[in-house]
Amino acid sequence: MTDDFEPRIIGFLCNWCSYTGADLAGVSREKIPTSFHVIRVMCSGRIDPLFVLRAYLKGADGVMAMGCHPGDCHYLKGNYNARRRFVMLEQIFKTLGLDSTRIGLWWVSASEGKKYARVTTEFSAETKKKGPNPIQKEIFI
Amino acid sequence: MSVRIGVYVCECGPNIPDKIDIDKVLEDIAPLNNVAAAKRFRLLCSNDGKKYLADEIRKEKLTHLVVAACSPREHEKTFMQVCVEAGLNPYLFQMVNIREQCAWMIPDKAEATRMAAKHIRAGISRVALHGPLSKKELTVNPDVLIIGGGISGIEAALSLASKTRKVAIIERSDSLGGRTGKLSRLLLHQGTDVSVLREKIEKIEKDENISVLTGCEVTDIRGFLGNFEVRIESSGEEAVSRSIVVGAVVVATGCELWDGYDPAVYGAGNIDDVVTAAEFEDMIAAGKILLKNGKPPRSVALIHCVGRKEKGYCSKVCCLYALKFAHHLRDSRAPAEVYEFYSDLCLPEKTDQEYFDGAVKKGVHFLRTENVRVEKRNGHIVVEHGDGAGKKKTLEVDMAVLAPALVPPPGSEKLARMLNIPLDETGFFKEAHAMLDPVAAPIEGVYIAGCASGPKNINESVVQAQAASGKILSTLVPGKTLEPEVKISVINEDLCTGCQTCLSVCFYGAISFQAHKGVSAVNEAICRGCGSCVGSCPSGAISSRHFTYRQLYEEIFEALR
Amino acid sequence: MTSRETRKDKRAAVLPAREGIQKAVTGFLKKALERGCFEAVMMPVRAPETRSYAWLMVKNPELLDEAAPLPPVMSVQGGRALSSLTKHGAPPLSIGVVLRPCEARAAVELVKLKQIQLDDVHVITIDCPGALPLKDYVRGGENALDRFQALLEHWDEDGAIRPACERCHRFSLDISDEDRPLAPSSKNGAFPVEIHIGLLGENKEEILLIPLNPSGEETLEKLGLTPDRPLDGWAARVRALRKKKEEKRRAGHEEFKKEISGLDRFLAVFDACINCHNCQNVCPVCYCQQCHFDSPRQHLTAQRYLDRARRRGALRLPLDPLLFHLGRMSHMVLSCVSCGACEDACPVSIPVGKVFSLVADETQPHFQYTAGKSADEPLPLQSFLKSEFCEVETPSECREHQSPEVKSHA
Amino acid sequence: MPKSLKTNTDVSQGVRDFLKHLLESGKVKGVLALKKMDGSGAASYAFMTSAKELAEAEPLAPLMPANAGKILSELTLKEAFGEPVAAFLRPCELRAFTELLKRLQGSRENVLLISPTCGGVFPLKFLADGSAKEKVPAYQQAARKGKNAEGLRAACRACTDFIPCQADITVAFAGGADSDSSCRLFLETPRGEEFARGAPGTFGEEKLETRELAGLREERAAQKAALFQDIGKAIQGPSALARTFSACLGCHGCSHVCPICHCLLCVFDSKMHDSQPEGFDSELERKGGTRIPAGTLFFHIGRMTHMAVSCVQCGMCSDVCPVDIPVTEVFSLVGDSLQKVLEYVPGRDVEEPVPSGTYKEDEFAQVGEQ
Repeated sequence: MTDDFEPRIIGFLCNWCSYTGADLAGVSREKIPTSFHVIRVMCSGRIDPLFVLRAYLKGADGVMAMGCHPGDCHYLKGNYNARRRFVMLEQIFKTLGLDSTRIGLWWVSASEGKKYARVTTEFSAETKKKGPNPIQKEIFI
Repeated sequence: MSVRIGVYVCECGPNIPDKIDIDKVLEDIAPLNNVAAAKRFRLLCSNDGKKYLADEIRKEKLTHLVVAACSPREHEKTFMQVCVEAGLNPYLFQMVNIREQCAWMIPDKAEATRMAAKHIRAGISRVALHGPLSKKELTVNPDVLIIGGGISGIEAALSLASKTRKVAIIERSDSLGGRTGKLSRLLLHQGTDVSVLREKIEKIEKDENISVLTGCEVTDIRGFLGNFEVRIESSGEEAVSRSIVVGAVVVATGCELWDGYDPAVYGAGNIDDVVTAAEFEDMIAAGKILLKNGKPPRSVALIHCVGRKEKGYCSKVCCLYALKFAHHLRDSRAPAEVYEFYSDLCLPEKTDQEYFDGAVKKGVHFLRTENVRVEKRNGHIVVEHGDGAGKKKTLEVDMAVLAPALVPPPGSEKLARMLNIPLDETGFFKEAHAMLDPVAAPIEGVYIAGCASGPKNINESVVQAQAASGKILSTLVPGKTLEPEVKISVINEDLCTGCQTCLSVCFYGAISFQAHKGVSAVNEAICRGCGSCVGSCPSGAISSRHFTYRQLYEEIFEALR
Repeated sequence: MTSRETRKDKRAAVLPAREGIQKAVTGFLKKALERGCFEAVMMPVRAPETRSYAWLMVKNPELLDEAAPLPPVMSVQGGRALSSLTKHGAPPLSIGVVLRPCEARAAVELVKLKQIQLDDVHVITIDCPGALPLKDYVRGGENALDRFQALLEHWDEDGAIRPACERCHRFSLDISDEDRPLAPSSKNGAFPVEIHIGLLGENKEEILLIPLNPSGEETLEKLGLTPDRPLDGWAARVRALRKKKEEKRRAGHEEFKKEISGLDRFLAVFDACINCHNCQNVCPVCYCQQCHFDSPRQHLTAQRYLDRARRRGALRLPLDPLLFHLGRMSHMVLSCVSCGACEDACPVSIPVGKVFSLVADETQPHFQYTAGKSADEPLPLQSFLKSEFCEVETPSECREHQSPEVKSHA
Repeated sequence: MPKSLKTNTDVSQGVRDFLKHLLESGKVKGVLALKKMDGSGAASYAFMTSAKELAEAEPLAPLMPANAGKILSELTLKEAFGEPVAAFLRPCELRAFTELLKRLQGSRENVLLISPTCGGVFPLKFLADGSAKEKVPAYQQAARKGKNAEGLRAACRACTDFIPCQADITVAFAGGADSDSSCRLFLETPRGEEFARGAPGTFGEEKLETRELAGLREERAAQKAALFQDIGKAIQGPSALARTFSACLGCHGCSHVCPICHCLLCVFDSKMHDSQPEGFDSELERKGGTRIPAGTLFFHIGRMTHMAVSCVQCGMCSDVCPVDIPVTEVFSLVGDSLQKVLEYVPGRDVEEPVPSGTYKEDEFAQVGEQ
């Protein structure tokens, strides 16, 4: 893969933990990969698999969803729903031979600015290794 | 009316321009569809900043507003207020975070500039789809439901009840008082005795603002701070059920004595004169401490920490009531020998040390031990115990009193499920924060007092009851109105198939099924707007205000442009 | 000058087509794309390593290598494709789109129904020899392709093509008596057909590009093509074939009428219907987001089902499909363009197309209406003449409003 | 051993007689089952209340003009039956009905559920070209012997769940060795026994399992493995997927006939997913071309996220596809894998919650912890 390839990654962040964690990362001047586009939702439970699917089919090189750690959901249990939906979506991807490692769910708490920076950077690096999302070449979808 | 979006980039002093080429951003977005104005300002959150923004909204006749600045968690509310003052519905506004999540995190200025522009574009195409939303007001119901008629419940009731605030106590048993009511007397050194409790109970019985429902249990409860609908059913034969509405709930369900220990180890039940603390209390209350054979015991073993290992926590109160027993035994006319088998002494209160020293003076034997066994050997009760140095020792006594761990009462899980509040690993109710918010449950409007959240002594329980009452008194002021969440879920009845998946994923019980229409409906007072139901509805019949599919799809699209 | 002023001396530019018309036409569009006549082209393209055709909007000319202005089948009706692209606003760039005449007619109807917005869409129509039945093509293997190739070359279908195409007399432009080629007209340019591609010229190795409006002429000019070939020959052939087809159509309708005359026979036609509503979902002029006949209004209570079953001893389920088909007919038949998409999509091969196109031919004339003829003609049910259809009233009522002939829009 | 009721006629007649008995004895007021259409071999579902009409019933006709689970759901959607009725459903239709019940799309109250050990059905195109009729005798023989008949639908050839669950009465058809000369009904539930009481025939205790059933189970399992392997290969990766669905017309017939898809308006047909005029230019820029109408894969994979975990593999979707896309094969494969991961068996038990509406706090602990 050419080095100038900068993976386009979308991050769906829950408002209470992960988005705050992202802010903290900024406040503590952590570095995150460029071309990481944050979309805020109130709860990871709001993240409809269709969002991830749509982003993937529209050519996102990676999609990260982030929410509060299990048990810490601001809305009690929304993240458990999110987790099931991701297990389901990832299994669909696997079965269809789509690269399920291009999508994923991470728990990032409001105090985990460092973790936020780490997981986004790692994910972006891995994605960079993989190269662009092959779906971008498919016209007939 | 045509859409006129105003985009305003805040410099936030040097914070943003140092890292982002604002002019480049502006020239990138100025030509976009519907963008009527794209400008920068030194510090929008400052007073002249807010004034500037308000003037701009009027001057440019803006229909929608985008502010690119710090995190919405910082100043979203500030700018929404500006909208209100400028006569623009505050929900026709979108905040874009280019400080924390662009300027401060992306080292390369060109990149940071590019990403800032992208996020703003997303904000612009999203805001164009915003519709006006209006806040609703909800008058709170000041009344309070107290679950559990023990000392905590009683204390809370007394602190809360007034002409303007009715209180209902639900007690499973047939009388108030709880564990405290079963005590022969309180700790002597604290100078009071149980008559105080009796007085409190009488007060309650006189107070017409407090209704006591004994022999009753809560069978369903749904709602939120200011508005809980509670279903109560009497557990007796002629089961009657009724519904009440309250504004807050105090969980004061207390605790029980653990009886799950191995009788083979502690002998209780199958060896005469091996009794539990509760049974010993009754003996004290009855005024005669006698063996089965009618004789007073010449020697008594007080066994601490029964179940501490198994349960994994110290029950806090045992040491002190064991001391109480010791004092009592030593003070009687024919004092018995008293042996306290403990593994660690817990003497937290300032007066406890003195209480302990007193017992020592009175000749109580304290044995630090481990692996205690109580057995019957040739007609005598033998307490076998390790001395810590690995040696086994035995001691013969006439009577042994067990101090079992305090455990959550049965039905706690059921109640926790109904209230949507968690239990911790010990099975007690989990506080919002064990140290910093100890009497609040994770759900607004639900409070926890006393042993419901773990073993406590009486004064701690009373303190907690008063604390919880304080919180309620300050939030549930009669006549006060609450603003329920605006960005809630809404259901399109034409698309709803009534499959009720949404009900199963709503942890607030905010969605109910309307059988006559065959569709689900959202209770606006209860919905918190998390959107779990939206993500779960296959029909797309539910949409969450301010986070609709179209709005989020626009963001996705812009992110990938 | 525009199509309405076209005179006998109207001429067409000639495009050599030695490697077959598909390549020729595609080449023409590639060139138009490169020369910037429009920014993108929309036409059917074969998906790599498959035999299936799908509509693509294309900016990169290379993607047109597998394009076919006349694919062997009509997969998605062009009108429907165009509507899915433009119903929420014209795309932000200029598009050239190649449509079969029936697709163009559907598009005209959809323009009237505000389901298509054509600012900056350059419509190009093409003489259409017809298409193969979808199922034959899907199941028929390679020889289906050969059959279609033959059809393209000789235009004599041997029962290989869809019934709708077999009896389609509107496979080209309408040709008026003085050999005017008439595209679907529209004064306000709501539906600008700028070029028609004539395949029925003297010479099989030539294609005629007939400019129908200034913008069409401009396009040809940009491509260095001069319209100098007279149309007489082509027009004559079109008229001849049209006569033949009209005959077939009449005969076909007559025969089919017999087949379905009498309620029982008519019912029997829909016997096999399984209520998948594919016909409605592929119909270009069925543009509703949700079909009225799929809506919950249809549900009865268990008791009602039982009662209705008791009346006749048995109740067919799902509920009698006739309600759906006749209901749908009442909604769209005046706009039916006889494209046959419905029949193609029917999994149990009900001759839906035949029925609807027959009814269309019998109803539209009552309103002097021809679906897809002109974007200016108001939809029959959106307008009325005060003095029309008196026969359905009592004479007295009729006399009351012998008002002047004003065509008013409801 | 389960109770059984045996009569000495061929199974089709036996079932018809039994249904007739239920109707005439007034035990049920109506019967939902396949019914001959005049003329062609075509059959359609009918709700019959008269013995005369019932005589035309063909409960075991090897056709599935619609998933009867969906039909029974429509009958009982607004209210439960006030009077008892009988419904003859194939095992996959029964599973579909159960899944619909979980989604509160109907009621089992007062419905006697009868279901056969299923020999599979023919593709709808045989219904269209009328060739179903002459295929029936061979079909019945094969089914009896526990073999896949010539020309069955792919979904049926590979169906290993051909023994009904949740039925009140099971009919020994497929693998019912002597089903040409005898009809055996197995009374699985008290309700089944109650309705069968007093019906002509000999009551006894038998077991359903036969050598033939075992054989069928084997053949089907092998077929399923093969089918999953082939389709798995055929769809691996973006290009292959795009190829598989390249011919899709977007008629969405697959979702209209899908018994799990119970939505009034499919969300993918709703305005929410109409393509917007923006949207195109940047994609065109990047890809050089885009498909119109857009979102073919989005529809199919998206639909998977909604229903695949409950897919009962009834095969209707492939059957109605005008362009012969192997929809059932793909969805079965995905459904099967989802059901394994979530330890879910669609149609097994009404009480078993649909995975999308529930969760366990201690499951999938590894997720999110990278």
